[in-house]
Amino acid sequence: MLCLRKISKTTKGLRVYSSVVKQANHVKRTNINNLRKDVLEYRHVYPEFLPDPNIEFRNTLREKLERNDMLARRSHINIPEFYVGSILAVESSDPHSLGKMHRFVGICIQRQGCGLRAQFTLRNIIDHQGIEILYEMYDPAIQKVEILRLEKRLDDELLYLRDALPEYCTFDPNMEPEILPEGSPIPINETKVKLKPRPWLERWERKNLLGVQDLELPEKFYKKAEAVAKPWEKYDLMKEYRKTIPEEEQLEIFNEIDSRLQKLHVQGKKMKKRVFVKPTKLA
Amino acid sequence: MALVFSNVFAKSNIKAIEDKFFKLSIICSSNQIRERHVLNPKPRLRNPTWFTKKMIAERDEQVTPENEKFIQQIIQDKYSNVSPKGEIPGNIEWTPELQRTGVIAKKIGIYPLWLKNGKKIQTTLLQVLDNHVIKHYLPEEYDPPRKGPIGIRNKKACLLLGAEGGDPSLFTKDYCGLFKESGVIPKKILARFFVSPNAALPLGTLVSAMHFQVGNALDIRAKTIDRGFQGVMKRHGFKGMPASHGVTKTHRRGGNIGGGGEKGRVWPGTKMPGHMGNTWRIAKGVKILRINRKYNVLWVTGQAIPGETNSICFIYDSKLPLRKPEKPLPFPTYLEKVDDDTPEDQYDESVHQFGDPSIVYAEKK
Amino acid sequence: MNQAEINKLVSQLRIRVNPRLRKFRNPLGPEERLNKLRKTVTALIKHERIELNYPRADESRMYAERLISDAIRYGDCHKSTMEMADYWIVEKQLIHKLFKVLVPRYENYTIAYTRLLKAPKPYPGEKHLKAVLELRGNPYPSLIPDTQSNRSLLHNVLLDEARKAFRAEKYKEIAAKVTANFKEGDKQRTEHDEVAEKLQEDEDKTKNTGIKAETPT
Amino acid sequence: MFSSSLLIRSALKTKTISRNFHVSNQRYEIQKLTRLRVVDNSEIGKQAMAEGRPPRCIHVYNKTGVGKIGDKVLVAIRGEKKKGILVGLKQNQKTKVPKFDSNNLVLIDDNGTPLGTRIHVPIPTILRTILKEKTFSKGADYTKLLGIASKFV
Repeated sequence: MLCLRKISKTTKGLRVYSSVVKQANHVKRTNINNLRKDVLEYRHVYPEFLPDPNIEFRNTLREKLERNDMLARRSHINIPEFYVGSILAVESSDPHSLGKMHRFVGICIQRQGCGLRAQFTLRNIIDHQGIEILYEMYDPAIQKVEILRLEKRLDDELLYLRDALPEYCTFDPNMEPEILPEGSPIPINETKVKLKPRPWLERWERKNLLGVQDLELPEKFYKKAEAVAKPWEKYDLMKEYRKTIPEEEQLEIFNEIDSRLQKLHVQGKKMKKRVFVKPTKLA
Repeated sequence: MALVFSNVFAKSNIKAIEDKFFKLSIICSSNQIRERHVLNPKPRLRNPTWFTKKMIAERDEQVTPENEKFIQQIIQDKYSNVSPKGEIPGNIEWTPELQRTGVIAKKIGIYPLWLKNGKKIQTTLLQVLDNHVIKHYLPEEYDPPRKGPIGIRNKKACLLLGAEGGDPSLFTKDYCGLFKESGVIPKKILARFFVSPNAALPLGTLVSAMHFQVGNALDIRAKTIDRGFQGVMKRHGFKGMPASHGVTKTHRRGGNIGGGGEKGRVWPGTKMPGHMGNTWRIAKGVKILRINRKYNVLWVTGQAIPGETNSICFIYDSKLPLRKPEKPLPFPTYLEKVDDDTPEDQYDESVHQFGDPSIVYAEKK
Repeated sequence: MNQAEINKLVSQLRIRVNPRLRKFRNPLGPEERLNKLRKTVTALIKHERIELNYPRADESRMYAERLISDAIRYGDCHKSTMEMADYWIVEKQLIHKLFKVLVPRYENYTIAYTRLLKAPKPYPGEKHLKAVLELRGNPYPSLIPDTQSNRSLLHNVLLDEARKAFRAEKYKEIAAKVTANFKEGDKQRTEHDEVAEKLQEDEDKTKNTGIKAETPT
Repeated sequence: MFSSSLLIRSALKTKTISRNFHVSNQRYEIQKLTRLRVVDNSEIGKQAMAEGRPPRCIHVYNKTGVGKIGDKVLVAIRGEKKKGILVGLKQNQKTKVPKFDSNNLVLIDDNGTPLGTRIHVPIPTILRTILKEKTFSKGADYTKLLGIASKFV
């Protein structure tokens, strides 16, 4: 009898509890939805925190340790938000140069790799000579990554700049940083690049490039490109799935590092020097 | 013989003759040995004593969810507190002749570390699993399944270690019986390690990543990635044949495999297509660069540790003569209680820690 | 190590995804692989339960799951999802079924939307492994034996009794502890509550440990 | 300098019109018969580039036969044999080492003295270390090349 009474009490308690939880859940859910959107935006800013989607290489503990190491490195260097198409200045210590310091300014034409292997390539033309340097994001020899112009381009990779006219990737090494007003969206640079006449490094007519002017090729090139295209691949749902990290996992990853990232963001803002954009001439 | 025949003819009974001949034939055959005689017969292979059937075939009894939960609770109650059965001798000094136990680990991935001189090196992460001592064989007790032609002189003791606790209701009764003595939860992986007699550990002892020290060398034994049946180009790195210039149907083939005449046969050991991988290999003398105490992870040099990610490997102290440790090792294993003040990570001197400021090169004068 | 693609968000599938996709035999080129799977996915949405060869069933199951999860996530106003549905569903009237019937049905599911069962093979007969692929919540009678009646099986009866005895022992232990700590008399009500709470905690613990045992630490 | 490069370009243009195909394509890997680009202001180099007949590598002085940054090569230029040092490659390089859009060469004589007086493109800083090391092991002094460089990158 006594036992029964106990059980009935517990169930009553449970019922009361569940109704409270339901209400709380409802309020929470709307908040969570907003939070979720913010957290998921991290994937554009910090894409290297997402692991390699290949199932055969994945291990949760390794990924966690790797993320911890990345954050530890970020506590000493402010790696700002940047995209392919942004103009960066990278300062790194160099045992070969006289001042032991090396600075390179250029446009980011490619970002590859994830985790501690994340890399980016900068390209510039100095003295009519095209130069590219590959940097590792978490290399401890890098002293400073400065963002000179924050913008996106129409394509995910700008490798075609290698075959473009030199004026499209010539940047002044002493360029002053342009600061965007707080909270403004990242501008998209919609310039269409003009390529040099063939021969090229790659067959650009087959790559569906958006940021390129008319290639001015004979008709047979386009016909061939159409013949070798694989239009069905975009419908392969599983191929797409195996190249991405699902939303649930992304949320888990970014929720884990959210507070630390925000702390670093605040810290980075303090470290940043205040540089003003020169006012443009009005008349 | 003549006497026998004369006797037979004297009786002159056909049936009797037949009988006699039959007997004769038996006598003759018993003298002649027609079996193939082997001088040194191959030793019969026996499985080690712990090699019993592991998993039950299929659990088809339909247990209700409540009862399932109850069974899990019982398991939890039974195996939650395991303590070593016996005292660990803590006063033995380590000498290079002594052999400590190895551990079971899992290869969890590869990522780069940077040295203090700015050089990048690839490291493999090995997670030391929950290694418990399951059984201990004395030197005279352990009976190896394969015996060489000469007996082993300095016999060593043997420890059976288990890792990765599993659900006991999925293992067979025989298999669970192996763990009765030590009292630990039945483990999915078992491995035996030879140790010096005084390096033996009491049953139920936990061996952690702190068993090893930063800067020392290890030997890692594991099964290589199984690549299946492969051609000669992938398996042995042959060059193949040209893609054009009149070559037909032999672009990836090995070509000639030998001459004719006296040696007109395929010589043993000729490199040919076949199964590649899934063999035991040892990566010798890899150095420990970093140890994480909290997650029991070792960072070792190199990316060529055999096996794929999430596969099991066995770690031993290196036997390479030039890479023997200089400082004394924790013997028989790391015994001190780990307090929270000590840092989570231990780094080798040459490694740049991610929490340190950026590298700056000093100017030469 | 390659960077994950970030342009499109996808929901996690609740089924096991094979490390490699099956190639199948495609004499008409790589496009044929998808054409084959399209037919199966359409048939699955149309009939809700189909019997076919195991490899094809396993492969098309993943595609069907992806299609439904995208439809739930983005709805019928999303252009690329609609294009996807248009491609994968060969019989176009079934697109309405996907968005109007299946999406409401599966919106609050926390498990997979499909079920794959290995079908028995007649002997002598075809040697290929056969499978039954079905959408969950279909109107047909269930293929899986009813597990509700297993309560009266002998081992369950015995386990039930053992559980009761075990619980009773625990109650006693907890009660003894509580009575040692608190005075008897007017605090009896609080005592009951605490016992109840502790029991609740106990159950929660067992749940947690159950989950822990599955996931590798 | 700008005008000179313009001159070169115009000269190249006239050539390309007359012959619209490559005798040998520019290779990423520097081996025998690879076309190189002379980047110093030596007379022979300037003439060869202006003619539109850039020098060809006919030997690489190392054990692999593939030229890496800072390696000495023998080139055939305007019917003569000259030695040179590779000061910039088109090949993919290690991190923090620049990769150039052309395979650049600076002509030297047997003692390591450059034939020109100025290099008109940037030069990777890693050459400082590489050339210093080579100077010690071989007899010639290659570090003179660093003195005529206009810019390091």
